[in-house]
Amino acid sequence: MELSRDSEPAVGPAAYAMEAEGITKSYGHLRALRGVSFQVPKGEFVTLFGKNGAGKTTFLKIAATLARPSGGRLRIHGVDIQDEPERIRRQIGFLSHSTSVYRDLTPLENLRFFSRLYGVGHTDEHINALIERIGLGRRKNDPVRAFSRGLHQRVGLARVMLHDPALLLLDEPYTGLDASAVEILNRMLDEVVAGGRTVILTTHDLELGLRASTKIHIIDRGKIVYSAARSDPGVREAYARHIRVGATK
Amino acid sequence: MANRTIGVASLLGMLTALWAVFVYAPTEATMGIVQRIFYFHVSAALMGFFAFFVVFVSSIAFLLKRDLAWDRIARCSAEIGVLFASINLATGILWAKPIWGIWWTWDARLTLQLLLWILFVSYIMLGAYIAEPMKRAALQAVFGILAFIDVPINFMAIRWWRTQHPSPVILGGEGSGLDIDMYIALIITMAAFMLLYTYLLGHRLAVERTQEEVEYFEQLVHSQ
Amino acid sequence: MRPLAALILKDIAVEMRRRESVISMMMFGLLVTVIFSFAFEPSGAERDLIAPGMLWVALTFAGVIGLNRSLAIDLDNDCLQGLLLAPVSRGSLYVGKVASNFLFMLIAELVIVPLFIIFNDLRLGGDLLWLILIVVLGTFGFAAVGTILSAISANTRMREVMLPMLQIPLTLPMIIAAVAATSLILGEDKEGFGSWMNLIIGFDIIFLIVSYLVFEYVVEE
Amino acid sequence: MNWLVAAYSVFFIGIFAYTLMMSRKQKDLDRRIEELRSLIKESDLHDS
Repeated sequence: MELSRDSEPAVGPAAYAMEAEGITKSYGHLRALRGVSFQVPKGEFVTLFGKNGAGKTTFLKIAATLARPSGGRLRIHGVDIQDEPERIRRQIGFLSHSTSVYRDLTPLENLRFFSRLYGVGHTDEHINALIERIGLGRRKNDPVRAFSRGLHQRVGLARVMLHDPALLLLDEPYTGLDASAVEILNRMLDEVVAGGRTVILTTHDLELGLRASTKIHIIDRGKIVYSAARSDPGVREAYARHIRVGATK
Repeated sequence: MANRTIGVASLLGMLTALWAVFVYAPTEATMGIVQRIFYFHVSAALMGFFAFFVVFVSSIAFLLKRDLAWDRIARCSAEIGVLFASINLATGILWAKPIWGIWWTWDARLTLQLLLWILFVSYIMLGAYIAEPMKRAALQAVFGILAFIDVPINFMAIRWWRTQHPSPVILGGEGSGLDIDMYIALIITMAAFMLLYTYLLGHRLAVERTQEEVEYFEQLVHSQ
Repeated sequence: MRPLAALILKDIAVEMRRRESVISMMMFGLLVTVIFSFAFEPSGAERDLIAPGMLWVALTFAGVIGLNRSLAIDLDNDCLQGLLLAPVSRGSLYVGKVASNFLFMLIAELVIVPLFIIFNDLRLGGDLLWLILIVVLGTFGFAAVGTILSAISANTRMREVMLPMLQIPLTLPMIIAAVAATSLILGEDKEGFGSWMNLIIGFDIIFLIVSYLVFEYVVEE
Repeated sequence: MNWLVAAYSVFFIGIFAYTLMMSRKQKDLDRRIEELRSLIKESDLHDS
């Protein structure tokens, strides 16, 4: 099931897909991010672990140019998000918990709309092929409103893959998925990584987070508190210390 | 305590204004002493305009600089602007009654001040219903800009509307030129109002800053 | 042009499925017209005096009803976030929304205005075209201002109340002009009609441009 | 004549009431800050 084309993703020369330096973000007096800094080399699969409210979603939204950081700098493929947001948006795909697809429209209509919006202008056959590939062939003409969480998420993922992004940002993609949906998502992710794309995935689930990742970071109360390669033995112990012990105060 | 000195200055200014209005300025021939409402009435209107202009400028400054200090100035100035506009409307009503025996005249200037009052009360109410400071500041700034741009259009619409349905005019029409002394009295009153505006703004900003400090400490205690 | 066309076609497709916006505007416009007919029972000369005001009050509130719905379809399931992710300027998102709102309002007015003329049996004679021009320009003003205000009020707690409270004061100058122009048409002398139309056109252009420039500050986080 | 008095009293009452309201609010807020400061100091002593 080849999701993304084998051509090298069209990106800038920079070595890193994403570089964050001292990113802070506060909503009123609530400081959601207190200085997050880490780099993600191209082609890497990074998992960002954190409890709910640790700042995972906020950080991903900033990286996806959806939210403006209160401080610090973030570059995607060497381009600062505040300089050329539109150019960056061509290169990233962001899937949050809500899939941002129109529930009154069918998968075909949704994908046709997003492909025109992104200006990639896929032909219907291309879109139909993508729909078949993500296993929605039978439900192609039903409004997404009637879909299960798993199917719903697949349409969301198809939306994100439409413009063949070089950097994929997935915010808690596994939440609410049944076993088969998790399995299909994992297959898609493996394919994306095989295609040379970079992935940043956030979750609070240890096993799913470790499955295909090459590097992991743990974020707690708006700061990176632990970083290591996936194979590093200290990962499970750090996870237990930061994630499972007590809720974020 | 710069604000204290401005406070004293505005007090002195107010006293000189009262002197200018009641002693220095001559009594207007046709309307008699009730015409002396004119000085405070007009000054209040002009200060209302000035306050809303400050809202317009600080709204733009906030959108460009993202600094909440501009948002604070815009919000406080809007509040004081509404205060001056309310005074202008009240004195307008109290002037129309003795002159034409009616409470409210759709005089072009009065109507414009009413529209301004409505616009900026909506501006203030908009702020009351948004929690997050940065979001509130951005949305209020946008509405502040749109509201101020509405003013010249309102001015034209009402003036033409007035020419279609003429009604008694507060200032006795364009024709009746003002006597020199009256002009001087008006200028003095305007200066006193400007001082008063600055004092009120400074004071209101101080209250706003303390309010934000309280919210900060409350959040701190809450998250203890 | 493609992203803009895509946005408008999407709004039309969703409206065809949900059928919320146009129908509610149509019904509301008719209800206001009927209420006025009962309330005033105008006849003869005084009708030409009251009719313009009645028409534009009906159109204003019908417009507000439609605009309250306009962003709801994008806020559902966080679709607005999907739009903000697209490599498209915030201004064009705004223009796309103005276009679809404008279109839906015109469709609703295709029913409201003729019925208004019939209920009040206004004799327009040759001036029907002028009336259509005023209605179209006025509706565009509502759409241009209403789209950005519905985006603003979508962020507040009292969304349904906030929109009319912001929209009506802001569009007052245009309502004054529209009512004045409409009453000129019903009357004999058309003197001053041109200046009222200029005011409406000026209003439309100014608010379209300014809203286009500041829309990004409304939708971003 | 009394219209004149009415107009000017409206002005002074308006300004005076607004200033009074502001300074009273300022006092309340200052008091609140003192309260909160002592609360924080207490809980700091408590923790350390």
